[in-house]
Amino acid sequence: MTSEPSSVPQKSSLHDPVINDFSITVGTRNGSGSATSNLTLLRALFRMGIPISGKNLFPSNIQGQPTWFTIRISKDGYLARTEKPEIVVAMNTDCFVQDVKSIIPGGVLFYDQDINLPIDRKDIVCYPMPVKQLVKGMDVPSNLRSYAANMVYVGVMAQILSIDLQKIYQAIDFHFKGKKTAVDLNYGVANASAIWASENLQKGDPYRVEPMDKTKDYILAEGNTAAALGSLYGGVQFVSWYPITPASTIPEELNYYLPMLRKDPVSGKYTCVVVQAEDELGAIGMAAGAGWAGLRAMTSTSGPGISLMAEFTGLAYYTETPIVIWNVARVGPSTGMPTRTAQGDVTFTYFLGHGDTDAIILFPKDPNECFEFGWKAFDYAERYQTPVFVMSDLDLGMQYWMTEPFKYPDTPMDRGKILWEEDLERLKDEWGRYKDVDNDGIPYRTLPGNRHPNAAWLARGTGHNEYAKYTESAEKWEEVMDRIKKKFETAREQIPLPKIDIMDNGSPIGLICYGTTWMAVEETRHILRDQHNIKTDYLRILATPFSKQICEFIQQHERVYIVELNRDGQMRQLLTMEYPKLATRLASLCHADGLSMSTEWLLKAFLKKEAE
Amino acid sequence: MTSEPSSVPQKSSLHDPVINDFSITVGTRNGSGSATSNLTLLRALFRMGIPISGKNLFPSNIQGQPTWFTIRISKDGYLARTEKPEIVVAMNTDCFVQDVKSIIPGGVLFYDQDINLPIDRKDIVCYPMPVKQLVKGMDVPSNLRSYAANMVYVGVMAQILSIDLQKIYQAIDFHFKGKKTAVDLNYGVANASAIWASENLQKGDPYRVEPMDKTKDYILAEGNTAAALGSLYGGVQFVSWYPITPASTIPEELNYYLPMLRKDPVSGKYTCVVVQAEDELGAIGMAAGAGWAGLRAMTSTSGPGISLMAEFTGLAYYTETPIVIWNVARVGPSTGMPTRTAQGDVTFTYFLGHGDTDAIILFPKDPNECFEFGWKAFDYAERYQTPVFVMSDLDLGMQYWMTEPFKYPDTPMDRGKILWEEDLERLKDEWGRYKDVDNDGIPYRTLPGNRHPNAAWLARGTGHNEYAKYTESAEKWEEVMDRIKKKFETAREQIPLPKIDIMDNGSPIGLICYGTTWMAVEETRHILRDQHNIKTDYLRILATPFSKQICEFIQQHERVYIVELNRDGQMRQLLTMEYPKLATRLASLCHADGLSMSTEWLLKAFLKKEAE
Amino acid sequence: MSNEVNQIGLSKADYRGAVSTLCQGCGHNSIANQIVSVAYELNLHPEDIIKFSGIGCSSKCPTYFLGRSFGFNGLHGRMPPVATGALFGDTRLKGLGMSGDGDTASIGMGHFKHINRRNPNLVYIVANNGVYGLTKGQFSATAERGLTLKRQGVNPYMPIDICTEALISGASFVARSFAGDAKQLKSLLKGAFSHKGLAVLDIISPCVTFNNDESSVHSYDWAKTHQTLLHDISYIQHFEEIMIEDDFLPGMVKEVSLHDGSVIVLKKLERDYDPTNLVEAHRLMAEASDQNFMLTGLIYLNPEQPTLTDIYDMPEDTPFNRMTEDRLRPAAETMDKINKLMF
Amino acid sequence: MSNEVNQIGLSKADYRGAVSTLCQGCGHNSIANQIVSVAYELNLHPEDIIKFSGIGCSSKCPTYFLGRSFGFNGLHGRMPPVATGALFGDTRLKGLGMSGDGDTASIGMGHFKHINRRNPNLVYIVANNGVYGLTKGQFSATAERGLTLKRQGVNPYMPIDICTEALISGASFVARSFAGDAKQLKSLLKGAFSHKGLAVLDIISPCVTFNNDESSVHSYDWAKTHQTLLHDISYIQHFEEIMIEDDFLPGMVKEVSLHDGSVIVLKKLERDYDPTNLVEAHRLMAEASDQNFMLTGLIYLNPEQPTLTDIYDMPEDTPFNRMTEDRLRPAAETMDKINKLMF
Ligand SMILES: Cc1ncc(C[n+]2csc(CCOP(=O)(O)OP(=O)(O)O)c2C)c(N)n1
Ligand SMILES: Cc1ncc(C[n+]2csc(CCOP(=O)(O)OP(=O)(O)O)c2C)c(N)n1
Ligand code: SF4
Ligand code: SF4
Ligand SMILES: [Mg+2]
Ligand SMILES: [Mg+2]
Repeated sequence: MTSEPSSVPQKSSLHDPVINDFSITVGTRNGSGSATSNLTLLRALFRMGIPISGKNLFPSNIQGQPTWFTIRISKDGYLARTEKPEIVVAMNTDCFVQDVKSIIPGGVLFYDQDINLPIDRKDIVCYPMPVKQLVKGMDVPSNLRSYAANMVYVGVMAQILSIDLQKIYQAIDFHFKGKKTAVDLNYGVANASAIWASENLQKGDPYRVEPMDKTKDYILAEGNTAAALGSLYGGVQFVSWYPITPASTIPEELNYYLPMLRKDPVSGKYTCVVVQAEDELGAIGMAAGAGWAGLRAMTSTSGPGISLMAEFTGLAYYTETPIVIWNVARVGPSTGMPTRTAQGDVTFTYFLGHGDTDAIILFPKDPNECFEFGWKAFDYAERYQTPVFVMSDLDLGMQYWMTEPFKYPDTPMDRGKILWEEDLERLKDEWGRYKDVDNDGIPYRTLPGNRHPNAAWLARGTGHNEYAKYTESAEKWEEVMDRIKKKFETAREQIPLPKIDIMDNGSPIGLICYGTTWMAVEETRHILRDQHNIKTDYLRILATPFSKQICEFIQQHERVYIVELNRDGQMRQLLTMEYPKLATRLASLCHADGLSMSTEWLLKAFLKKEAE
Repeated sequence: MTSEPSSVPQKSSLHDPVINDFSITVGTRNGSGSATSNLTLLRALFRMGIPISGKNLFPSNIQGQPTWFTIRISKDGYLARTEKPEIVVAMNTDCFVQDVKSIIPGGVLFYDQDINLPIDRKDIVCYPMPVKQLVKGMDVPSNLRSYAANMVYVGVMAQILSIDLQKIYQAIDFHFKGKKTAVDLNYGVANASAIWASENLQKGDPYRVEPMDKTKDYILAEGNTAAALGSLYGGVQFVSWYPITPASTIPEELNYYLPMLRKDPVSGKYTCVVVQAEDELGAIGMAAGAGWAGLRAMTSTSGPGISLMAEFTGLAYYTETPIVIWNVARVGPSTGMPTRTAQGDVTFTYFLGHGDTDAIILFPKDPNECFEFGWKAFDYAERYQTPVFVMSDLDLGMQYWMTEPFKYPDTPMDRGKILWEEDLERLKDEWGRYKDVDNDGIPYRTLPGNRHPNAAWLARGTGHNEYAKYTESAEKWEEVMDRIKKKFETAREQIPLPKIDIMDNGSPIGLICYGTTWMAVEETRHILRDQHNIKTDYLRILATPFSKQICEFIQQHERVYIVELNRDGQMRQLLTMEYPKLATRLASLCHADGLSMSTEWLLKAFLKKEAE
Repeated sequence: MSNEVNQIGLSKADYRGAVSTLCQGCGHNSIANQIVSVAYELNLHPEDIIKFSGIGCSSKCPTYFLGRSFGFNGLHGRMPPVATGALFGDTRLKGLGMSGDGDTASIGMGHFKHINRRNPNLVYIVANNGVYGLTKGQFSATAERGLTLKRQGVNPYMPIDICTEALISGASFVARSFAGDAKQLKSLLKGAFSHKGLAVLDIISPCVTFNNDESSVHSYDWAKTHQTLLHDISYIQHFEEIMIEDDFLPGMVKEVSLHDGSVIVLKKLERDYDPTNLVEAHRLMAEASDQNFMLTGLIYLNPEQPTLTDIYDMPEDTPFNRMTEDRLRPAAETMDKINKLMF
Repeated sequence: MSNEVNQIGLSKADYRGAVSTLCQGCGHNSIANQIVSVAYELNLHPEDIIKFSGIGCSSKCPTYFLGRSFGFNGLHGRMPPVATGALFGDTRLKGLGMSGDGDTASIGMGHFKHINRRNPNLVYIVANNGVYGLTKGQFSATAERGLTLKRQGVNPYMPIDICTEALISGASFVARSFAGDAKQLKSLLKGAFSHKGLAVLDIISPCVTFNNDESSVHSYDWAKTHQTLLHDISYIQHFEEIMIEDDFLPGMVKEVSLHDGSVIVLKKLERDYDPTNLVEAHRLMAEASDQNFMLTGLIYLNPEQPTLTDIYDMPEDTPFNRMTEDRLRPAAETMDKINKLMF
């Protein structure tokens, strides 16, 4: 193929310009270093003040397999996944054909011209890029060539889509923390490529970007980083974990920020311990031990690990031991698709552990909430003396999100009901580990190291009375179990309440979602109003047990659709159980194929259900 | 205390005789050998043709702790637990006081007169027994004295309640498999005690038994024995297990009957392998391997083991591997009360494993059904290529039940869709492991050892297509998961259907139960009709996924009560999820305190709910 | 009960727990009693000990000793991780773990191996009876090959040796004793309590109820026919507990007469045996495993090995679980800086 | 591809699997290739082999070899139980298990220890790279103490030695090799395939992507400074795979030159070393663990040890999974007798 300015098909040239409202998919190989270039593009656009989202679709292996990075540019701030890209950058021979096919009619193709494959589309604009040549021209060290090659498309696109090269420089400079050689090398390639493009390519497509001011109140962050930081600000003292995609980066980021944030002013030592366990049973076991001993303890995992943590969750529930458990969900059942996203563990987590149980589960919607729930989860775990699950997912945990800046905790730590020596002295012999003195179901606990002669007690997963003594008494068993249930009634309205948005003066239709599907939901609602003039109200669930506000919202609507990323409509199942009287109003808009929810899918599914 | 004939309080002597309708509780220590005596009583009464049930309330330790054995004698054949005994046999000083307190007014106390504690009740009839003397008199070998002592109360009660000594002899003879010395020694003590009683005690109470002919069509068996036998008749080939109360006796009984039932006619070797694994993960892992390799494989456990089997259950679900898993439930959460009974693992098992799943669960009501489901479970597991759970509980598994004789399987083994060399030859290259050729969601499988070049495939818990090849394709993932769901739709009406009993010409009230609560339900229904003239209809669930007959039953009734032994009404939760349109009709009659459900409790609970 | 007190003014009663519900004559009871005596004699503050256990008859023991110490009776096989996490709560405290052979060598094997590598400050007792007591007598992984138990048949597998496992996993204190040998058990317990780090103590603790089969190394007949071998064995008659007199000294091979006149033979490590020599310990264990005999005594000791809390270099001025918000929550000023780092 | 065939008329292609998706230069790829060659050279019928694996880069390998063999790629750490159960399906078949150091020595430790005791007919390969490859480079339990990895910090724990673990758990075949040593690996693989029972093969298989830190025993610098010790080490340059010429013989200490002129030292067991001597094997391993070096070669072999299927004495006339109802379901007559036994 030649590097001639590409021929421009009629119809697309007739297009009005499309500004700040399209998406770009870059197809490369994992391990080839393209992550840097993609992130550079994302950051440059972000710095230009344009709302963006970036989603990396990567395989479950380490190197050499097809990987796609999709950047959505949306002047209106819609960040949901779009199904077909306007612009494709094809750097990987292996998926060149399918990449070319994926472009919308009138779309654009940037491609490495050394890929010697026919392009059988007349309805798109093609820009070949002489990648090798350009890199050679820059005499880059041989071992870095393939890496630097990715900067070529950054530069070429900058030129064709009018991305500010200054911002690209800033992005690269930030990425390499100012390391001059690296910055110069990468920016050099980008810049040279931009120049080459300006001299050799003729703009033939309608897409471009323009600066805006819509990102200045935001940051770019991954959910797992936010979770780690939130935990550190929450005063986490003990983290035990076992590696698993997509959860590993929570403890890894935690390790990274530890020196910065948790060096003890008094001793100069760290005030948080991070232990890599032998497996997930060990991980949650250590966290349970630490939580019982009075430390703010957490573990993080994904589906397979949650399965392995079932027995310990039951122990913690019944011994009333605080633990924070992050579940960064991937696609199950079983090993499933480790590098794809889903909300498939909701019912399983809700019922986790044999016997009757209850669960406090938090559902963050973005990195900002990951940070917030990151610290709040410890307050809840210690206040209610029970495991608290935070349900993130791969899309939230491992993708870069435009999100509000993290907000410093606005309430002091709530360590819950803990008695030390002087408290016991005051109480005389009143205290019993499992007594419900405040009639809120929450008992008082003492911690190892408490030297008062009445302080000691033996925690056990076997039947016990209000003094933690072993018993097989039928009455005691039921008494304790009912009292434990009361704790969760207490919690209902004290944990994050649902967020509700009523459109204009209300609608008979309600949409309920949780976690990351809000992106598709919010965009769909506006399309429904603007293009179908269907009004919808909207509630986002932030936690179980459910607040009565959720019940009221359902009561106020004839039809309520629960939007989720799983096959069986798991949250709908829980709402049905919780509100039998309202059950007939509930319907599912759900599916799970490993991808985050797209507005296209949701809109179609909604209209179909409404038609029924 | 003296061995004088006891004084007989007025009012009780005025009683009309109470025949074949009362219950006896024997209070002893575990490990003292009383089990033999209690079983002797139970069997003797059974041989007299009188309907009985026997429930052993034992502690979670091995020796020396209070144990109670309650025999209910019911001419009408009601076998549910009764809350207060008419007759108590007090052999254990430690719980003498509470045992005496537990007797109903006008009731009877037999006690070891060496227990030197006051009896502060004037409203019962007391029979002291000179246990030591009587045993001494028989010059029993010293090391067997405490053991033989238990036969004293057998003999004394036989005399006072007119239990046939012949039948007692038969029971002892059966118990010791005719070993003369043992039989003579034990019967000797019983007989001498009876003679002593006839000479020294004067009947002062209204209770006695009379022969009937109501047991000739029944046997006496424990559910775990029945499960083991059912599995052996089901052709089980591989059993892997890890010890846990109350499930251990399934594999242990299986080992016991193996030589009798599964010596291969051809090779003279056993056709079933029983492996004690290192833990429950290993146990189900081995079963999964064996089931995948084409063996009829099972494992058995209780709550804690089910928690540990979550991950493998998900693997088996998604790789479509047949396994039979017996859950002999005990009280959870956590270690809970290992020697108490409950139905607390229903929702957990239904949702077992992360990600979207489905579960075939069978609920046997008595040993006869344990046997039936014991063999049928393998047909279902292999037909639907999925894990099949059989939910028993401690009450069913470890207590002696009067139950119908085991019925030899009336259908040939269903090995499901398996292809061997010749089949593949016929199919040419048509075959794909996960293809839905029959449109029932059930694919065809090949087994290791199949030598056809097309036969081999690699089972994986990761995303795969219809040819079992690895894929991360969104479409393929959804396609496979939807097809799997179809299998369970197919299963709905092919697995055991609910049992329904409509009273007279129907009632607006329905009662739903499953497993062992039927005893209390059936008795309650008759009391309701006879004493409160409330008619009720009745449905017993035998399996999930639910048959449409369950839906119809609910539709036909205004109010439907689900009776179960757990705190949260777990089956009600599942029914609510399944039938949102009918949700408002459903209400729970449930609780869990470790004891099997009593008619007294159920009746009270029902009337209370009805009053609301 | 005598009203004697030790140097910190506590009487034995202050170290006791609830009344045992184990079988009479169970080896575990003597272990529990020895723990009480040792804690009393070492003048330990009960508040300075945290008890841990899994599930099993052996794991029930923490209820029967040190009633004034905190404790966590957790899950079957999972004592090590719970102890590992809990001991960070207040690093001044000493852990005392009580497990069984099923708990440690079967379901808990993985955790057991890995806690040896981590070396937390824990006395790890395995009350080793070769069976699953609480579930009524199935084989455990330490049951000798060929043992026959009712309803279980014959055990076809080689036993796992707890001490060898600990040794090759890098344990810093490895010892074996016998529940009936009060003197040795006491001294080893004292050593274990004084050791900084993980002290693995494999205590042969016969189950009088389920492991009394003739073919068992715990049985009389077996002893008789194998006297030439230097096995650490005992014959337990139901409800009889063996105690060995105090004149049984290191290096000795002693015939112990039981009530019924039966005899067992015990061997103790020589007094001049150097437990700090790792290669020698390895060699001894290899020889033992080859010649299929068991040694009692302190097999290996490395007082220098850094403990888990050394490795993590914790603040020491305040117990970790008493540390307050001012030291656990980063200052408000940092928030802005962090947000900037996000781009 | 050549169209040569072996004695049973199969070409190499018949032994290959799907194209590898592992990193270029990953040691696991050479193991996969050696398995193909060995199966071809031994004239094995692919139908006579069942593949097993857990989860990890190493555990992905069964997809890349023996495409005509059945296989089960199960759960992380759970390969042993799945293989144990599956091999009863047709006892004529040979198991070939592929696991990783994380899969076997961390989460799978308990199962690994216990499968050694059971001795099923399985070749158990541990592709040992000291890291968790598939989850991007965390420490595994075989990582050497002091190793530093990006984002992981320094590893404070002693490594687990797969061969020692297998040896003391009663494995009947224990060997170690190095992915780059084609000749030795091949011969040990052949030995393992021919062994009746469990053959544990610990293969050092460097992760070129995550375990290439200077401080690693897999690194050049480390080798240079420790040449005096007899370590089995190699330095892997990204995307370069090392192969060692065939003149590297038992007993030899060989310097292997890598493309960049760096040097590594390997030691093989003497040719006269007697692998059937258990005590000697124990001693050697003890010595090695003490002096902290690794040996390659066949460390222990006991051809006599009964396999799991020997122990269970299975019918042999028909594969168990082809046995039909007439042999699996008791006769109808028995029903009555059984009911009578119930009373
Ligand atoms: C997950 C789980 N599996 C099984 C059990 C049942 N169980 C209770 S104790 C025990 C074995 C105890 O044996 P060991 O540790 O040797 O203690 P011992 O009773 O012999 O002292 C088992 C298997 C359980 N409680 N939890
Ligand atoms: C239960 C469970 N926990 C964690 C994981 C995540 N995981 C996948 S591979 C792996 C480690 C693999 O390491 P190793 O066995 O050494 O194989 P390698 O990739 O190094 O070859 C882990 C922890 C998982 N799949 N399942
Ligand atoms: S069963 Fe055995 S181990 Fe358990 S208490 Fe009794 S003697 Fe001890
Ligand atoms: S990451 Fe390491 S182990 Fe995994 S394939 Fe790459 S080189 Fe091999
Ligand atoms: Mg034991
Ligand atoms: Mg590895």
